Amino acid sequence: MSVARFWRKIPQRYNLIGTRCVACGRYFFPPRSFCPSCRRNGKIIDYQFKGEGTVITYTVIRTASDQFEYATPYVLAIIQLDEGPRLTAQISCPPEEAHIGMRVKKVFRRIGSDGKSGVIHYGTKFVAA
Amino acid sequence: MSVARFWRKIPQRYNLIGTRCVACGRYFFPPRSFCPSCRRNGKIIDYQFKGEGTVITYTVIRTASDQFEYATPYVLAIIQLDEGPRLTAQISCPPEEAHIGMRVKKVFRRIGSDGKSGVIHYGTKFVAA
Amino acid sequence: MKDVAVIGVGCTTFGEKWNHSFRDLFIEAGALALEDANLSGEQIDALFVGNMSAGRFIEQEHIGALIADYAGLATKHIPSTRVEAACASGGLAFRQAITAVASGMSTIVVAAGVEKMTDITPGQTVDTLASAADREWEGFMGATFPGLYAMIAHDYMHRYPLTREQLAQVAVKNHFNGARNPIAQFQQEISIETVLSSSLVADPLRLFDCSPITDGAAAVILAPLEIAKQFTDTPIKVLASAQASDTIALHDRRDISTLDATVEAGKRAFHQAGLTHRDIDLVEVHDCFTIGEICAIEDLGFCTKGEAGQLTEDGVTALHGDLPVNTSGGLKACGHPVGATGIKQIYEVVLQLRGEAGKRQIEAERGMTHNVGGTGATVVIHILGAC
Amino acid sequence: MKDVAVIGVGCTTFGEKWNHSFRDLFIEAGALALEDANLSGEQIDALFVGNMSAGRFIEQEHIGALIADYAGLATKHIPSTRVEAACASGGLAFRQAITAVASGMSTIVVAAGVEKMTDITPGQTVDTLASAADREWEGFMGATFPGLYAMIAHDYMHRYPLTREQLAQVAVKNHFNGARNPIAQFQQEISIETVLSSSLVADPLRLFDCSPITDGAAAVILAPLEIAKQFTDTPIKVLASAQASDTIALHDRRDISTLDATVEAGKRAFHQAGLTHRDIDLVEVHDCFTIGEICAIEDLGFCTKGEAGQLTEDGVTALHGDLPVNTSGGLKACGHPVGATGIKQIYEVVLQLRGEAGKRQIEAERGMTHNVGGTGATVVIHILGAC
Ligand SMILES: [Zn+2]
Ligand SMILES: [Zn+2]
Repeated sequence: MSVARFWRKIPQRYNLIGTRCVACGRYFFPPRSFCPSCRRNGKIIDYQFKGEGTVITYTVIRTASDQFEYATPYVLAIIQLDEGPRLTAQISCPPEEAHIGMRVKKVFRRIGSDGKSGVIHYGTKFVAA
Repeated sequence: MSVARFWRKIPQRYNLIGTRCVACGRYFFPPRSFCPSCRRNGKIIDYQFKGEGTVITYTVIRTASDQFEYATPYVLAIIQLDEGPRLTAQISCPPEEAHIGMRVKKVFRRIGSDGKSGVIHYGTKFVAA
Repeated sequence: MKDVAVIGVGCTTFGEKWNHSFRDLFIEAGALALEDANLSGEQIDALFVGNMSAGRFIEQEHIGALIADYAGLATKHIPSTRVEAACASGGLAFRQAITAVASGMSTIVVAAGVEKMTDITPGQTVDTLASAADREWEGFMGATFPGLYAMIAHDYMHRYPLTREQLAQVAVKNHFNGARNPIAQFQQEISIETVLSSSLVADPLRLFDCSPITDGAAAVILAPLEIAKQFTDTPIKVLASAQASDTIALHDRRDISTLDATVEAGKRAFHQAGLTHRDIDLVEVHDCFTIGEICAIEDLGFCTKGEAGQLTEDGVTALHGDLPVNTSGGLKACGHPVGATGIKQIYEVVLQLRGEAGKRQIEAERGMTHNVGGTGATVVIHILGAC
Repeated sequence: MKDVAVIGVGCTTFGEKWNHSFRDLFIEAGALALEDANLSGEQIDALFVGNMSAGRFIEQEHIGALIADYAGLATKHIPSTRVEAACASGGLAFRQAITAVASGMSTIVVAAGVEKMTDITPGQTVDTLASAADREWEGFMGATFPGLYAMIAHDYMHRYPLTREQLAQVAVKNHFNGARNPIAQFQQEISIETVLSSSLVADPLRLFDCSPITDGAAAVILAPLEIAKQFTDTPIKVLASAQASDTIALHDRRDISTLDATVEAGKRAFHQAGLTHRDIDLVEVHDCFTIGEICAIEDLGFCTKGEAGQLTEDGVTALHGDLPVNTSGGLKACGHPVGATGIKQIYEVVLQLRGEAGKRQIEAERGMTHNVGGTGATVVIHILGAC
């Protein structure tokens, strides 16, 4: 995975910064610059998520692409942030402890690495809250 | 450039082996398994080209992709083999000696290399005949 | 719009075809389809090609033109267009071909699908397949394609009655069918134990819950229904073509376990054809993973949410059940060369409707195909009927 | 078939847009087009996206669905289809959109083109662009994309009267036009000396003979002509849409210096529209390299083979000449985000026919676009007219 295009969203990835439409109150993560409900009448501002949420569903990845192979097995989940939006993230916990409904909070961690360039990617993971 | 799919045509690349439709007499290089003139009535057999031909047009490549950068500047040409078909190949000669109408013959040479894997590709180049 | 018919079909065998290049594959499928329709290439007006990722699998883009050229059609200068929607690329190529014929813009049109997946390493393949989902906000976080479907499975099993054995039965059934299909990648029947003892890929999905890595190509030929009988005694009529989209990322869906794009496209297809579920005699659904087939049966409306596991256990979806699903063996056993799958589904339904499906022949007058891109961001559905 | 009109257009500025992602680009272009057509997104029926190689440029496939999603259309589940034919991807997306509207399958359709090229290294970009030509039998031998066009130029200059200065004049003219186009990547006029003193890329082509690496997106909205006036006072009618293919490899062509696909598609387009060359007031041609514009003018039949150099020197193709070519600045000066280029050509012709082209406005009632994939393996031509 080439790195170039990922630095653009580093603040968002590192700090869980998304957006919010002040017209309708919806929260977006990953950040969106366009509110599908309000369209041209929407008004989008940045929003720092509190970083707590609940596991909607999860899996334990045992076969990964080259750049994540070093981390297997790892827990991957869809998490609903308390503000509403959902995202996909890893949970730092033993596979057997992961469960649907688990309360989690964000932490800053290494996400993966580019095998070819050796560059390490950082971002938000979650741990039990 | 990954290597996997290139070994399949190694005999063709190394030895200028193409095909010929015995129904209509047309020669093909790169090899084709299907004669567009005769279609289902065509009959395709392998054919080893004699390896001599004439330069139809050429250029001198001065900016190349990563795997050919080591070789710049190099002469690239479209060559018409004496049997009829045309192909794209490098000519091993000083850039100023290349010209349209130049008579050339095949030689076996290093073509390029895969920077990531370090694997070297061989194939047919041409020299002045 | 004109009525459209399929007048010829062709398909390579599916599998890890080390000795066949991308070019070999589509030439073989195309030649078979032409022969089936009793056509020379001369009459072809236009070509649509479904392919997911030749750019990454074989480092070649522009394969519409490449295919027209190697099929010997370069001197005719016919329009040739590649369409892509990940694993739904084949179904979309078929849909574009229908539109071209229905509009009167073209007359004899080929829709083909092709994927050559075994020229890169397994790790690179995992990576390339993940590009069907949201690369920046799923793949970047470590999501693999099986991992995303595994999260659907977990959500589903948490909310609905589906046993691990019922899920395995989907694979067992599809291998049973594949064992009766000469083009299938896997020709052997398996047991529930085979599935349950295979290695975990992404919990709860095991290796035998997943479709394999496959090379293959398929091609079908379309013409206006009014002239179809000139080419074949058994034209198959296109009764509906419907396509729908959804969010690229699974986490943004309204409901993790419901593919809304399937629900929408399904409704549109039934509406277009003026048919109900009872009128459909077989369905080829997109079982890239066993859970995919469970969701598809429900989201298409053949039963209510949560019932498909029991239906499968009861044999309703088996080869000679009330609603045969994936008589070809599906993606699971027949194989899944991503861009070719949507066309292979059409191929299977056409064979069944013509009565040419050999050992897996069922009685059928109307069949449906369901082709999914990514985790459901694109769905394309077709209904075909015997004339 | 229904008559089809363009009711709205939008385009980002073109350039090296480091701060804009792929997603940012198409959202901006789409929003501009919707605003131009006075539409909310609600009315959109279908989306066609032209893109060459997001799989390699940003490691993301399935961008039809991605775009529908990020444009806020996921809950409407509209069909969204990516089409690809290398540098002709945009033109093909426009053509699929026309077919969808003309057939009656859809009503309000968006055709968009987008490419984000600056997220990978220049060496990787050279490599990716070479995938538009024959990877196995051109790229493998060391052929770059400029190198292939350079071989066309050498062949041409060997057989026809074209001076190095006339070739340079193509770039000079297009930069003159680009300097009058607020979206152009290059906004400065250049001289023949600028071109002739720039570094050699592939003899005889120099840096200023080549179009640049560009990020950008463009979108246009189509509707049946019969309802177009509901959305705009200045609908622009589609008078012809023609597409042709040729061999993927340059060496296999009948004639190295003639793009037969241009010749064929051009004939078909004039025939469809019932027009002759005199009826065309401006042409946007595919000048990925200066020699490309020379060949295009001739292969489209605006003059006989060998005359385009003199025509260019004489100013016939200049902004206020008898046949203005590339008033936008062309790919050369306006920039060439490969998948977006075909849609940007439509954008330019629409602005000109509406009288909204600002400092580069000419008098025009009918315009043509000419979009080429690879070295001519795909060509798609459109003719548009004011109503
Ligand atoms: Zn809002
Ligand atoms: Zn022959």
